[in-house]
Amino acid sequence: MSSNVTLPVAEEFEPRIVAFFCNWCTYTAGDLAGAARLAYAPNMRVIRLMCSGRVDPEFVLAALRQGADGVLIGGCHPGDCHYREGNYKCLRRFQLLCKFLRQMGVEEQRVRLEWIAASEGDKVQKIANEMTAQLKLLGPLRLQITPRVNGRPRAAECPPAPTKGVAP
Amino acid sequence: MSKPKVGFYWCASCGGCEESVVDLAEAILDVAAAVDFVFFPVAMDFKRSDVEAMADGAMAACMINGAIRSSEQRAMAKLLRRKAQILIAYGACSHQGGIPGLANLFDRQSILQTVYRDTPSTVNPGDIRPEASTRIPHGEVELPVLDEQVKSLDQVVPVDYYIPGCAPPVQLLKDALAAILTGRLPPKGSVLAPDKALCEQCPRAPSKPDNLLIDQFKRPHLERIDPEKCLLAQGFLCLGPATRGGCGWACINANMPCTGCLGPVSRTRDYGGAAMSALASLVNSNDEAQIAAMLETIVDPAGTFYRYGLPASLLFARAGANADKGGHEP
Amino acid sequence: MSHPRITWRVKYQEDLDLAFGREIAARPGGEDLYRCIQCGTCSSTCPLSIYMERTPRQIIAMARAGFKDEVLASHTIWLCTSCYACTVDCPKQIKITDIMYALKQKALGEKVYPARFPIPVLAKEFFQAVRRTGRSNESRIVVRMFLQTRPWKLLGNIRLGLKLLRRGRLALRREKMDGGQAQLRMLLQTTRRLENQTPARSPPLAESH
Amino acid sequence: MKYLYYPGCSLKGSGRPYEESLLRLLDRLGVEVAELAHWNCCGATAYMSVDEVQAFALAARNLCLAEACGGPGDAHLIAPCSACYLVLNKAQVYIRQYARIGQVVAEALRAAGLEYHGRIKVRHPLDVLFHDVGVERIKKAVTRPLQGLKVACYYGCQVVRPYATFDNPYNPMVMDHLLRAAGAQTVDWSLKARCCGGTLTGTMEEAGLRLSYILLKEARTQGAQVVATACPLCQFNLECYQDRMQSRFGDGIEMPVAYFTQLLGMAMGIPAGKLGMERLLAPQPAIPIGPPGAAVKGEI
Amino acid sequence: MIMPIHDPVRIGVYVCHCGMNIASRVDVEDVRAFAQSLPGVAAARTYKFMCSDPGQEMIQKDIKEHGLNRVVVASCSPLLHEHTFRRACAAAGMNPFYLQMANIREQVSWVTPDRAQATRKARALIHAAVRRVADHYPLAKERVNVHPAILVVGGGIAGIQAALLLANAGKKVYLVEREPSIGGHMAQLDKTFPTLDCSACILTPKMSQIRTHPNITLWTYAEIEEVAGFAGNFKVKVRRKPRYVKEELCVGCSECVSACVFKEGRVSDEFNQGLSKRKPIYMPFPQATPNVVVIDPRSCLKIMRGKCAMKCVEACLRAAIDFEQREEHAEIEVGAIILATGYRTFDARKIPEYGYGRFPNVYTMLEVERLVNAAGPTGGDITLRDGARPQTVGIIHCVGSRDRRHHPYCSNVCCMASLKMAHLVKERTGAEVFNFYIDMRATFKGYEEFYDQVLREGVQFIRGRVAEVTDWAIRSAEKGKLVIRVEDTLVGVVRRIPVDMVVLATAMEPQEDAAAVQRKFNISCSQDGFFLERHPKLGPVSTFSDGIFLAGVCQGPKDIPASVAQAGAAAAEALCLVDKGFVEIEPNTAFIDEAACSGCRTCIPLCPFQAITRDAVKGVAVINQALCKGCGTCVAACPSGAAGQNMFTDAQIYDEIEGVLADV
Repeated sequence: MSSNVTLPVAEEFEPRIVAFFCNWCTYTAGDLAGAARLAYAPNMRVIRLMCSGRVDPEFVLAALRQGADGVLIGGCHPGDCHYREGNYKCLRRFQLLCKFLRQMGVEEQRVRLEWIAASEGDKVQKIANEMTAQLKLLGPLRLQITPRVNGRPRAAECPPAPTKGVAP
Repeated sequence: MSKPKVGFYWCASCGGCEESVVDLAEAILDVAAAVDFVFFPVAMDFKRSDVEAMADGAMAACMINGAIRSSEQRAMAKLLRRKAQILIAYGACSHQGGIPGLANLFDRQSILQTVYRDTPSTVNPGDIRPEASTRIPHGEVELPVLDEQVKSLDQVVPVDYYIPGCAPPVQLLKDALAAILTGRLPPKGSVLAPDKALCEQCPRAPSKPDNLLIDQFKRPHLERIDPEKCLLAQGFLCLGPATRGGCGWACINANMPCTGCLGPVSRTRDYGGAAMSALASLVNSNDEAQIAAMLETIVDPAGTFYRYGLPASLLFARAGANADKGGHEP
Repeated sequence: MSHPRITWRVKYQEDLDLAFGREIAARPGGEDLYRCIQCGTCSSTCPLSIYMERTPRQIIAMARAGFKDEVLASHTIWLCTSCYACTVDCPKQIKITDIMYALKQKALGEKVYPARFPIPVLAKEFFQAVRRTGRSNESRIVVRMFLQTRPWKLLGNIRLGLKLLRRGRLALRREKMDGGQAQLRMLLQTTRRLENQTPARSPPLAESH
Repeated sequence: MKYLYYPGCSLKGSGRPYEESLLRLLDRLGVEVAELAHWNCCGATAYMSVDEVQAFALAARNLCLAEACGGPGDAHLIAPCSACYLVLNKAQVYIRQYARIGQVVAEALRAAGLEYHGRIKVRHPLDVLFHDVGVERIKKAVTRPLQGLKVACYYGCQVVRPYATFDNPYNPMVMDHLLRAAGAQTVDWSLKARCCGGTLTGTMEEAGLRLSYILLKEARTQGAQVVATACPLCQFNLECYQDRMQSRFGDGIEMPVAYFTQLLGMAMGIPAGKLGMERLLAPQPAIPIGPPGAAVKGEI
Repeated sequence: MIMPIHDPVRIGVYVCHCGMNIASRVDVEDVRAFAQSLPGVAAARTYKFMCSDPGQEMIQKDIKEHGLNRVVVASCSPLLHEHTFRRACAAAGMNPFYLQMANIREQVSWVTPDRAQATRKARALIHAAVRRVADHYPLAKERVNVHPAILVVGGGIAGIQAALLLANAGKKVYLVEREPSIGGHMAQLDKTFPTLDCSACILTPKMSQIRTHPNITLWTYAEIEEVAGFAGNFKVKVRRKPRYVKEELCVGCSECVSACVFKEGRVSDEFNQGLSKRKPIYMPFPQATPNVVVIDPRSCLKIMRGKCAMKCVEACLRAAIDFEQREEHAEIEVGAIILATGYRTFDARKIPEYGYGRFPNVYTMLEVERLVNAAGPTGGDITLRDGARPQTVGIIHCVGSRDRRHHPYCSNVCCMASLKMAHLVKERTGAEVFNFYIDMRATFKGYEEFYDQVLREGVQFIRGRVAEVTDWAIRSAEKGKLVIRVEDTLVGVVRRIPVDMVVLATAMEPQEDAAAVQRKFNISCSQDGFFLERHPKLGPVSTFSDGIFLAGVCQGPKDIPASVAQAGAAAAEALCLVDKGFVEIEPNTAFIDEAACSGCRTCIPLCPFQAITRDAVKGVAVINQALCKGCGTCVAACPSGAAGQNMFTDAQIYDEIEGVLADV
């Protein structure tokens, strides 16, 4: 590499946030934020699940691996879960996952669990903005690169076969 | 017809994998009769130059145990990959990074600092560190360079099969050898072990209640362990539900919980993530503070859930300023 | 009898300064300015509104409509004694006392308060005294204020001053800190420097409900 | 518990009797206090009108100093002047709530070699006496009860709102309870927390004096024999301008105005001289003092 | 279950402009071109209104002509139009579960002001949907029969109206009310605005219809204990509190009340807002339905101390009094539930400036309603506590409403209620009446006309929120009066107005136990604590729990006409569900891949619906599809990837993660 390459002017770092929202409370709150035209940072991308209890820590890790700088999990307030206790199961896993993430040098602001009721459109706005601002301060998540060799990926890295309809 | 040529090499490992070959006992004679060892540094006096002299693909199969952490190991892995038709990652370190992989919680700098300066037993007044090359009166000598991180074999070269375990159970080795010799191998990329979790057929399975929730996590060295009852039901962190079976319940039979050396089943993306999800879900409380208090007793999640596979996990290593580059996987 | 003098009164939009309201709203405590529903609670709870030519409610309406000159020249903002009654009673939780502070600062900054008007002078004297010595010295500040605004009033206060002096409640010597002046100077200088760089006029991080 | 004491500028000047009586009172009750060394002006009201961030920086320095001598846990800082009490509390809230103020103040503190961790609890003497010392202990310490002296407890504004949480901002009662424990009778009146006019008494007499006048007049209407205050500025306004009110409003208000600490001290038999009673300008309250050793009777 | 598809994936992507809702912020043409470039996409189009008939026809045409086997619609929230597009796909012969929506309106155009950023985010969401839809597989909805009975909770005007409509339609209705009588707040009112009809006159006939209707089972003094099941098949446990009077025997003669050992009332009368006293045995109010007395266990000597002369038992000729009565539990099955649990009024003590509880002559509106009522404690005389007639009365609006310290919302009815009260007070007492308002809201039929009438009657209106009600008198005319201090904002001057009586128009607020009820019925609350409707415009009486509907103030402050209208709407919705006879269940259930399950049983205790059991023979977990509600908790917990969830498989979610993160 020659050393006199002109670098492009550094753009402001735009963090990428993957959000897992439960269908009944938080996703609805997101819709409400939209209906109320509450503008917020465009960095958060929402994946709808039926319940925060569906959030597998592997999803969070996969999102970070795939380039997310932050992950937000949104569920119903304690006691309000549409499925009675899914949000509590999520809370249990989240706490253990966080402990592990701290060991791995992932700052606590990057992975958050928030209870957002269907009526709290403003909370979606607030948290999206807040998290974006915090991640901008933190900068990109600097995960170490695992060089992927040309060969076949390990079985454990293959997309699980049985649920796949057809190879794209 | 000449016997198939076979190699066996070690990288960052403890030697346990070699022991597991010795554990074949008399069966090793059958192996010796069936194959021709052309490279086996722990047992036979072949040199690297002998391998370099071989034609590419000259070996029918080569097994490598141990993780990859140094320039020499990387070079040998690449060399053996070229020479072998089938490259097998043998043992947990080669398969997933193994216990040496836990070094990925630290950076190289701090590891060297600890070893060459900070440990109480170190006497190193000149703060001398290993150098890649050193001038001595007789000329220049070279040492392998330590990589920034520990990697599994397949993070360095393409791997055809994996024999899991720390060390691999004898039966898996026997089955693998038989498969190689008969040519009845599964699709490439397979782990040569059953694809169901250890709980299946576990001798203690009948004692596991259907509605098990956990009130307290216990640590095996601090408590008496009931030798009959499901270990998880006793509150010990047994990773059997998340771990690939095939070990013959060696630890369980020794009254110790599974620590996960055979790694995940094929449907899991991140072994520790899956194990944490299952175990944390079973915490018998909905109160934030109480959950936290219970999880307090899991003092080292990384060491508990990624004991044998941090490099193969989705996060690979501790994030931070010493990343090779600021970016993400391409 | 002469006819009553009639004048016409109209405000043209171009004579208003809409940025003024936004600027006040951007100051700490001003964030809810535009939430005002003109209910008048502030005016009626204010013990001094009866002296104001414009009630606090009107000041808020005028500030956000851009009546900058009228608002800054108004006595209202200087009559506020910071008793916080309006802030506590406002149904929209507008921090009216803080808005009054912001308007006072703005008026001082733009020097638009009436000449010889004692209240802003007192504020400034107080500010100067603390900058110099780290503490306020009541008697000196008051004397300086009267000298600048209404020197004749000073005479009337001499009797009170003497009474207090006799009872040991008037310190003639300059009240000083018992050490730490250099540190304080450093603190205030740095604050001023930082403020000049980027004014600390950002909305609050999180609102507590 | 040990407390730090932040006098503020007034208690060293016109508010001297407040300081004298407060310290004697706390001493009598066995409450240990130590004056904060090297303190500076709190940054109160007038300062806020010029530059509020500097005001917060001033307040923050005092908090830092207090934290530094308070040891590792939370420390309690007693601020008897209402303005100091408010500003020290407000600074804590604003530094936390407004990111930019917090940053500027933190950086300026760093430049001055200071750091604030938020471990200071700013307390008013009313709060400490009522919630920490307690009415029972005060009752026990009373040796010469005030024998039904009719007191109008005047709290003023900044000690009850908006940052105080120790009493009801609309109808505060803490001082009433304390003085009743000393045997006084307190009058129920609506202007307890109404503004005294603040510095307007000196700058805009018509408005400022009238506010003070209204208070005294209503206190008298309700039958009070003395007005008790908890703030040096309130006390000054209500006491020192009585002759001027007379000439302006043509209605003589002669009303003793004492610090509540002075009244409590009297009830505990502390000599008037030690409580700064002779420093008052207005007529001395004619306090019907009970015989030495009498206890307070009845419920408060 | 999973059925691999071997046809090559052919995806159609449809980007909606939504008029200007999306197109004004998202460069739809750019997004379309981007979608077209993605692997597997066979067609990509934009249209002004994709949900319109021509929009749907466009999709259907493409399915047929281009052989599409997957459809991505990028438009509004799936919660709004997923059904529409599924139906469209199904009509064209495609399995409707081959559809995926990308929410580029609520999640993008409505919340992202910057066009470039919005376009970028829309691309990412569409990319994720395209990646994901390739993993979809065909599914079918299951049908479950619906139980024909309906439960109405709450016997105020809304509950009464809904119950009567449904019963008249021939449905079996259970009406459960927790007070001893139905009637709710409306029974406490004297007149109703703007027509001034007598509240009791219009309500009582409806109450007696409830009592006599053959299709209605009325349980008063009863509460819902537990709700299980789902739309069409709810199982509800009801607890009936003992009233110590046999309902079927009592005829409401009240001889027992006269006979009670207490000669005078001793207990504050709830119905009269505490303005009068009642006895431990009492008739809640003259028109109470059922017309049955009740014994209050907290004041009855027999129940409290076990000792009493029991004159009531002697007096009852029908032997209806039964001190042995115990709590009863009933379990019912219903297909639909209507919640009409009403409201309570704001506690005016929380605004101490107004002196409620401190000054005796400060009243709440509901108290004065009882004073005005001929059946009330004063027989209809509006008097002060000392019995005198007020000469001046101040009515303060917005007490606890429009106040961020208490309730930020407008309570909707207080302006009109205050106007009505002003009229009644003026009419009955001739007093000077002042109304203190912030904004006058008289917006429905006949309301402005009523305002006009009250203005003409000479009621004084002062625009300004009262800061304080005080007894501090400055002028002699203020002595002994309550002085209202307010800025007359139209004049810009602070005024002090002495009055004899202050009436506080207190806010409507959610019932104290609204949050508990919300949890019991598994619905949501809005930020103000009232129950949340499914959609503010298009689903105003539905909730996010299918089969549960809302009527009346439990959903938000409203007046009687609006409550009655909403009750009608809720009844119609319930009727639609029950009459249809079946419900379709989303096929998002979880399943176990037996070949992968190790039988570790991690999933079993996690299921909130006990849908998972262990097959002891095979040694694997089994999920009962009828019980599974599709939360996916077991799937997330399964440590060996053996559990899966239809519509939300791991593969689909991973593809979505990769999709939203791919730099596009």
